Amino acid sequence: MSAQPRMPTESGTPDHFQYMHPTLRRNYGQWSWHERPRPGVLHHVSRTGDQVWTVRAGTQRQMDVHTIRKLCDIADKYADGYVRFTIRSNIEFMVADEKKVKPLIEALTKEGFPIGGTGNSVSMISHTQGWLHCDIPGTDASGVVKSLMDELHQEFINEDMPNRVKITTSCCQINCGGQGDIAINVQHTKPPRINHDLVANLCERPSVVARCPVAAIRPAMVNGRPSLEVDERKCICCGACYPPCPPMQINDPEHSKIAIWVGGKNSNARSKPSLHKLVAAGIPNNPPRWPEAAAVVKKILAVYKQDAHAWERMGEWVERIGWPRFFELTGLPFTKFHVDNWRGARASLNTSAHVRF
Amino acid sequence: MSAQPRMPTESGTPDHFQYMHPTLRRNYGQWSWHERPRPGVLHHVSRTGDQVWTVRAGTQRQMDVHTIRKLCDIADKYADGYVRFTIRSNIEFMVADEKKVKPLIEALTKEGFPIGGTGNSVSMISHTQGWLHCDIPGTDASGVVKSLMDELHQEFINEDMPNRVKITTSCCQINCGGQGDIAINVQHTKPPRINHDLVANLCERPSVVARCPVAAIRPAMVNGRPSLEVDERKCICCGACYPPCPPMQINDPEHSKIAIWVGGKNSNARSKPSLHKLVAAGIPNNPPRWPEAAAVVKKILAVYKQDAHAWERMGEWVERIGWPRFFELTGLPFTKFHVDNWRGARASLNTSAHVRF
Amino acid sequence: MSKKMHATPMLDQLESGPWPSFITGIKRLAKDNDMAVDLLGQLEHSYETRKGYWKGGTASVIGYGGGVIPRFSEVAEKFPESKEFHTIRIMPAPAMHYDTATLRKFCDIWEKFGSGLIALHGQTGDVMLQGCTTENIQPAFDEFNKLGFDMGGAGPSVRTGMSCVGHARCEHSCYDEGRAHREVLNSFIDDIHRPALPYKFKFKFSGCGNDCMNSVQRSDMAVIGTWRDDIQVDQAEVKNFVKAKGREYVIDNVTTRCPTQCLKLKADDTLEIDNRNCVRCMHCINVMTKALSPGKDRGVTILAGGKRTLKIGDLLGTMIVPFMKLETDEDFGKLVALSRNLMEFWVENGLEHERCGEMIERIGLNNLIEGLGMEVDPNMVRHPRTNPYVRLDGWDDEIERLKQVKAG
Amino acid sequence: MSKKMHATPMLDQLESGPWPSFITGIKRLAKDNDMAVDLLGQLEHSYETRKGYWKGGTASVIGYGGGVIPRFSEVAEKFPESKEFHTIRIMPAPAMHYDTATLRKFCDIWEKFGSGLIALHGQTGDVMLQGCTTENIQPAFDEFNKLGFDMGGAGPSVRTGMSCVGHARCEHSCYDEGRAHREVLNSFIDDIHRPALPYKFKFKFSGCGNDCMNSVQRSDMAVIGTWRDDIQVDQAEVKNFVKAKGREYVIDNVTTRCPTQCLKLKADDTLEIDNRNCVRCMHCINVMTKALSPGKDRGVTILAGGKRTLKIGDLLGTMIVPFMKLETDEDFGKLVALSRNLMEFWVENGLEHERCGEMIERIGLNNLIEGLGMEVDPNMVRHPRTNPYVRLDGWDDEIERLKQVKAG
Ligand code: SRM
Ligand code: SRM
Ligand code: SRM
Ligand code: SRM
Ligand code: SF4
Ligand code: SF4
Ligand code: SF4
Ligand code: SF4
Ligand code: SF4
Ligand code: SF4
Ligand code: SF4
Ligand code: SF4
Repeated sequence: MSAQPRMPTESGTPDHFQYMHPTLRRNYGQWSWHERPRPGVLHHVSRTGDQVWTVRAGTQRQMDVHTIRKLCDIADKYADGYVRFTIRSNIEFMVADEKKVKPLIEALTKEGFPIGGTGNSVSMISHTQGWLHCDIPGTDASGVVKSLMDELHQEFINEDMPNRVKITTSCCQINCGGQGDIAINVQHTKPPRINHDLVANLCERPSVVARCPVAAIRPAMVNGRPSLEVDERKCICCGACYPPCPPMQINDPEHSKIAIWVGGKNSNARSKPSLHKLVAAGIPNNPPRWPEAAAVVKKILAVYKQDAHAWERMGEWVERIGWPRFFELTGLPFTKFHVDNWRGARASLNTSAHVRF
Repeated sequence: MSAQPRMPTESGTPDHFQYMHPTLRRNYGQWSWHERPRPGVLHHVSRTGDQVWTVRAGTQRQMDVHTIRKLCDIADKYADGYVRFTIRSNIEFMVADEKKVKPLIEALTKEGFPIGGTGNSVSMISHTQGWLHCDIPGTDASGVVKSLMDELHQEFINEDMPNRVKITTSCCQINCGGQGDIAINVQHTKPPRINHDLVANLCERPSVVARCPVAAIRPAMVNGRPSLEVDERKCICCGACYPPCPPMQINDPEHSKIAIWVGGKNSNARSKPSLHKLVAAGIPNNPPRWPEAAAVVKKILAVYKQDAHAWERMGEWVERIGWPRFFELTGLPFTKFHVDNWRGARASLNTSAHVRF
Repeated sequence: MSKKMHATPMLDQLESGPWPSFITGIKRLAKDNDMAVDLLGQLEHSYETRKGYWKGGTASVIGYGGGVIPRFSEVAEKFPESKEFHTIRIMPAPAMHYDTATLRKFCDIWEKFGSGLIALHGQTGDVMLQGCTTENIQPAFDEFNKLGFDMGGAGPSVRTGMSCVGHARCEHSCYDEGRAHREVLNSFIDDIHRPALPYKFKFKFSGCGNDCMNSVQRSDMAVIGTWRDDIQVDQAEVKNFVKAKGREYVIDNVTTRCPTQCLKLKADDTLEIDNRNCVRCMHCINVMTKALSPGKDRGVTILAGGKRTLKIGDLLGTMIVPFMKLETDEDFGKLVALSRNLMEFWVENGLEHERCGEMIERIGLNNLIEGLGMEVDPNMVRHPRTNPYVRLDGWDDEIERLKQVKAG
Repeated sequence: MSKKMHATPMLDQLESGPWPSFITGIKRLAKDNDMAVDLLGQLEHSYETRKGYWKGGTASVIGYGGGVIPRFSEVAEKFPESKEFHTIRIMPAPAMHYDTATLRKFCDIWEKFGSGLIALHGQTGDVMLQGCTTENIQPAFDEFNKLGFDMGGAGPSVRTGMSCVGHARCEHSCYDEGRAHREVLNSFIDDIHRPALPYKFKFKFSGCGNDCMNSVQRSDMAVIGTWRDDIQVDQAEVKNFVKAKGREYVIDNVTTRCPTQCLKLKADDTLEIDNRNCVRCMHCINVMTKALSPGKDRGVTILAGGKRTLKIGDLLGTMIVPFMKLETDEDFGKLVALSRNLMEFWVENGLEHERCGEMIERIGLNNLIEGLGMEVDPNMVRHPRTNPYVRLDGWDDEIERLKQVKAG
């Protein structure tokens, strides 16, 4: 223990040039065009004449140091000692010499890193924390992602989809996973049970009351001690009260289920960005492999793959064929729960005589 | 005065067949196709082989009995004694013999009834009450319609627009005129002045309080008598308090202005029905001819006529070219007032990087 | 009668120009009607001061609660003859057909009892007999009533209905609008005449998606014709059309304008239609009136909740029935039953002065559909919900129930 | 260290299958790290009981208030070695470039002070060093800090930023994302490290409308590359593309997919672009990477207010700056100033626990724009308001002011 505590160097976001592959650094802002010679490989050409091949491989994201070192070994041996990671936790190796591509791919494949995730593939699922680390999860994250990526392996290493498919997961209704072509999210179906013994100690009551989107929580005295009570008819089981007040136990091994959403899109390509829409719910939260959720995802992907036009993202495809057809083709039931009744729901209703049979 | 009052015969909506032109009656539900031989004339052909020509003429809607009798005379002489009225107060004469069309048109023209309003014309403006009869108008209706139709006469008798143009007017913010390709509506710009002396007698105070969309009205005692007060910072000058409580004087010779709206559409043809959007405001309410409002309308029509594709309704055209271009082409200024901040405004914002320069 | 005309320099300016002038008309009346004289005087006064001078009040006929719009002048001391200037609303026949004999009778009655000013028609479709003294309301109405016409709606009541010319003269018409109009409206006669609803309720009937009655936005219940099977195509006429207009015209104006891109002009100048993806928008049929027409398996789509601005902003109606047949007596019976159910649900659940559409906004469409004992359908939405703010504990039971419903 | 492994029959099932297994990885760590042994035990327990067993608390490093996510086990009696299992968030370089030397140092430090488990990267872009005792947080961080890395954001603070690979390897890139990322984020260092905002605030930087950083929905301020002039077209490459793929392919995949229909494939296999109507969506450029590229007059579009669900539903960011140049030092200075203004406005006007987007929803976009001292632009809306619920008494003054602004 040093007598004088070390004060941090507030260096902020570090300079990227120091860690950048030299070919990228040299051609920063100079790239001219690219193509994909095969799934998992990008070929970029610079206006300077330089070229670079990128090999993209899947990882488990939650990596042990041995795995990272293995990736470093490969980078050192086959790829000039530089890598980068994508927003979806894929790793990318850049090489300036086309001949290095094949051995690099072989080395990665040998070590069990799938090559793919580019172009019209299903890329790595956006990954959150779940039971491994978060304090509020209704399910796991790493296990769900691993299970699904096992199932979607072929779709990762091939580019057979109409367009890129971005899948997200979220292990509670807070949804750190973001919007997705397909989103696999926890959905609670029962109001929180309140552990009244703990409220007084653990809970900042006014802020919980304020957090509830439907004003279903009010302060109450229970067994002579300050606690909370929930109007169960109002409660929409969103779980927002749980993070600020852990005694509001929303997670339930049985009643925290999984819901699946379709058509989220962040890019501005063609259509404007759009939010994903509920398509299926009531799916059991079934570790270690979540087969029921996987089945729904695969069904949706299969129909999309078969029916969509080239370049149509999932949501654009559904817009074209219409939601009635989506439910018909996927065999998913359409229920009253699909009809929005939250604020602004009006904008989601069919205020026209446009109808499909 | 009869001793026994006559009780009404509650006959409801009468049978239409008794008043229907015989050719229409005979071919009810049998029509096969139609065409427009010239502006103001429709030619319908039935599957039975029957044919009918319809001549459409404009009226002032608010008709004196002499005008109606004149129209009846023409119908009797040239059109088998039957007429019908359209939803836009145009009158239609049906003849089963093509040869009758020309003399009919001549007779109508001679009497000053413009022939047109069909196809891609600007049809009669939807007409409301205004100062002629309503208890809450900020402007007139008949005079506004007359003035504008004088200006748009050529557009009524010709079919030179990209698609049908439906114009509406409304003489207060209640808007009996409905949605329109172009809507010319009163817009109040100052909170109601309260005539406190009258409130106690004329006003059902709780219902006025309830009527305000922004809860700006509260009961108050003024000069020792029950009255109301308005939070002027909250008030959006909608005028909703005025009909239930005439002492809430919203109409103002100076500050009740005119606003112009664009892109309302009721039909389901191509695009879904849509609401009209604010494009211009602050236009003086200027009887007897409202030249400032007419100028804006004509400017918009001119740009639409020149720039839109065939079959594009006003709103569809703007959607295609984008609102930035609309404001540019019309020269109308875009202001903070155009940006929606009412409930559900979110759906009207540009939540994308789509941008036009 | 020959009261002296007021000076009306502003109104006089409305006598020029090519459009028929209501001022000229009223002046014509004023020749032998003092009420018209003072009406012009008051109107000129409004033009000068930019203010209205009518106030409401009460007036009606024996037996009915509504249908008359009472107007009393606030400037009666200046314009005494038009101090009472009420409007009587009369329901015309569907699609506003008339023989001249009837119209002439209207004129005669109104010349006798009223100002002689008749609006054909109000925006809700009424014949508006404008300008009646309180005293003359009853005798005037009696005459119209004897002629076979009844009072229209006003106040918190079912309002006069409107239907398009449709079956009578339009090839697009997908159902008998006149019949639907009469059967529905005439089943609410009591609610038309005796205002006792939370607020007004309007029905409009359009024979196809062109919606010439503006029903989507201007009625609480909109009945719009449509079809379930394929668009009828006369390929010979398609070829004629292509020959007359050229392929480019057809591509630019028909195929590329289809909102769901389900039309294809083939190399041999015939048209291929992906009917499963057609949303029955009417556009292609509108352009090629001779070659295309709605399918044969026709019926209606029903929307609920259209209205104008007050108090939450304009509402377009929202689909509550994607399709129902409307051919047999039984079908029409079902339409009437549905309209009664909707009305009852609204009467029970609507707040005071809350239109049907505002209620839907407040309670959620799903609750309306459930309350009507109907099933939701994906056609009712643009897209499913985008938020997780929904109680899903009933999910399994609901899926089970839907299975049973489907099974039989 | 060699604590006995717990039986993990459920987790074991996650070792099969083609995707790299995190369980296999943690098992590897468990060979000489007892924390990993108990971590697996607790996780298996979660899998069996379908519940999580971590709770929050406090933990940080000297000088900073945030950046560590503290986790204490609720089942520490069973799994004592992982009773403290905190995460340290470290900000990587823009676009997550590494040389292997640095990564290896990460591994060494983390093997020494932590569990050996590193997430590359969190959804907000942090390196997440997962599994640290309270005691080891400080020494571990010190090592990373000395290596040139700083703590990321957590709590009500500015969060770690994200920028796409962009300039470094992407031909679509319209500005220097890395520079923008660093200049903006590094101007908020205090707000990153000492949580004192109403709630979290995220910046994301995407080089073009493809938005590979999901900035529209996942950041409070999104900076997205775009251009103002015409798309650059290499017509020779267009012809090559058409030759290679065929005209039909180009029509089906390029021209008909343009959202504003402003592309035309001409008879001579060249492309005509109505640039005034192009909305910079990127689609055509995405398909024809060699023939088309963004214009030369480049800059950024800025959106504000994206976020996820709580508590009013997901919000997409909304455009607040249609275009600004981002080339010179001055330009970058303006970007930083804008981000500071936005932040200040939000700090002043946002309620507690209210994200920027929720504030915009509450106060109205026009008030934000005015508050920022900027001018509204029709590009900021899909369409102007559809309701008359607006106070217009300021209209004339505003028009006058706008005229003056325009005049200079
Ligand atoms: C590496 C990465 C950026 C980074 O800095 O990390 C990246 C890189 C590229 N993206 Fe991306 N995108 C990356 C995440 C995204 C995301 C965000 C995400 O994955 O969560 C999106 C938005 C997704 C959404 O809309 O929800 C995204 C939407 C696009 C699009 C638009 C696709 C569309 O049609 O909607 C393009 C254009 C295209 O497909 O040609 C694109 C194109 C590209 C190109 C072709 C750009 C280029 O010329 O180099 C890059 C190669 C892509 C490939 O896989 O074939 N990238 N791209 C990210 C790789 C993620 C991964 O490992 O899977
Ligand atoms: C007579 C009338 C119905 C009635 O029962 O009164 C009528 C009659 C016809 N309408 Fe209509 N429409 C009539 C009001 C409307 C309205 C409502 C209105 O005017 O307020 C609309 C909805 C307007 C809107 O969207 O806001 C309307 C939207 C259409 C459309 C769709 C246009 C579009 O592209 O959006 C068509 C289709 C077309 O243009 O071929 C249509 C087509 C027709 C056709 C061609 C139908 C037919 O085959 O006979 C009729 C002759 C029209 C002509 O003028 O060329 N009619 N039509 C109404 C005449 C009004 C007038 O005097 O101007
Ligand atoms: C006469 C008429 C205008 C015309 O000259 O054609 C009219 C006139 C009045 N309307 Fe209307 N409305 C008329 C059609 C409409 C329409 C159009 C329609 O029915 O298709 C609408 C829009 C559709 C709708 O129902 O929303 C309409 C929306 C309103 C509203 C707003 C309702 C709302 O929920 O937003 C009010 C205010 C109210 O009801 O409190 C209103 C109220 C009124 C009152 C009763 C004003 C009042 O509170 O005293 C007006 C009486 C004027 C008078 O002195 O006669 N009027 N009103 C129309 C009825 C004539 C008829 O029976 O044929
Ligand atoms: C670690 C991470 C998931 C992951 O495994 O990648 C994560 C984990 C948590 N998020 Fe998140 N969020 C993470 C990215 C996101 C994102 C994605 C993004 O930043 O692009 C979002 C959606 C975008 C957004 O900001 O809205 C996100 C939306 C939330 C929210 C909802 C915020 C909202 O306004 O709706 C919360 C709840 C809150 O802040 O109260 C939240 C709260 C949390 C907390 C702090 C839960 C809590 O209140 O205790 C989680 C801590 C988990 C843990 O034990 O480490 N997290 N969270 C991500 C951060 C890692 C990193 O720093 O790189
Ligand atoms: S989604 Fe919920 S459970 Fe999962 S990491 Fe985010 S906050 Fe934690
Ligand atoms: S779960 Fe959501 S709705 Fe229910 S009490 Fe908690 S915060 Fe309120
Ligand atoms: S718009 Fe207003 S003023 Fe005009 S008729 Fe309707 S209620 Fe009366
Ligand atoms: S004008 Fe409208 S906002 Fe103002 S007090 Fe009256 S009802 Fe309320
Ligand atoms: S709504 Fe349809 S059926 Fe009725 S008149 Fe119009 S076009 Fe014809
Ligand atoms: S009716 Fe409309 S949707 Fe159907 S094919 Fe014709 S244009 Fe397309
Ligand atoms: S956002 Fe645009 S510039 Fe950045 S990596 Fe993606 S495609 Fe390239
Ligand atoms: S960038 Fe998008 S909007 Fe612009 S021309 Fe290309 S496809 Fe069309």
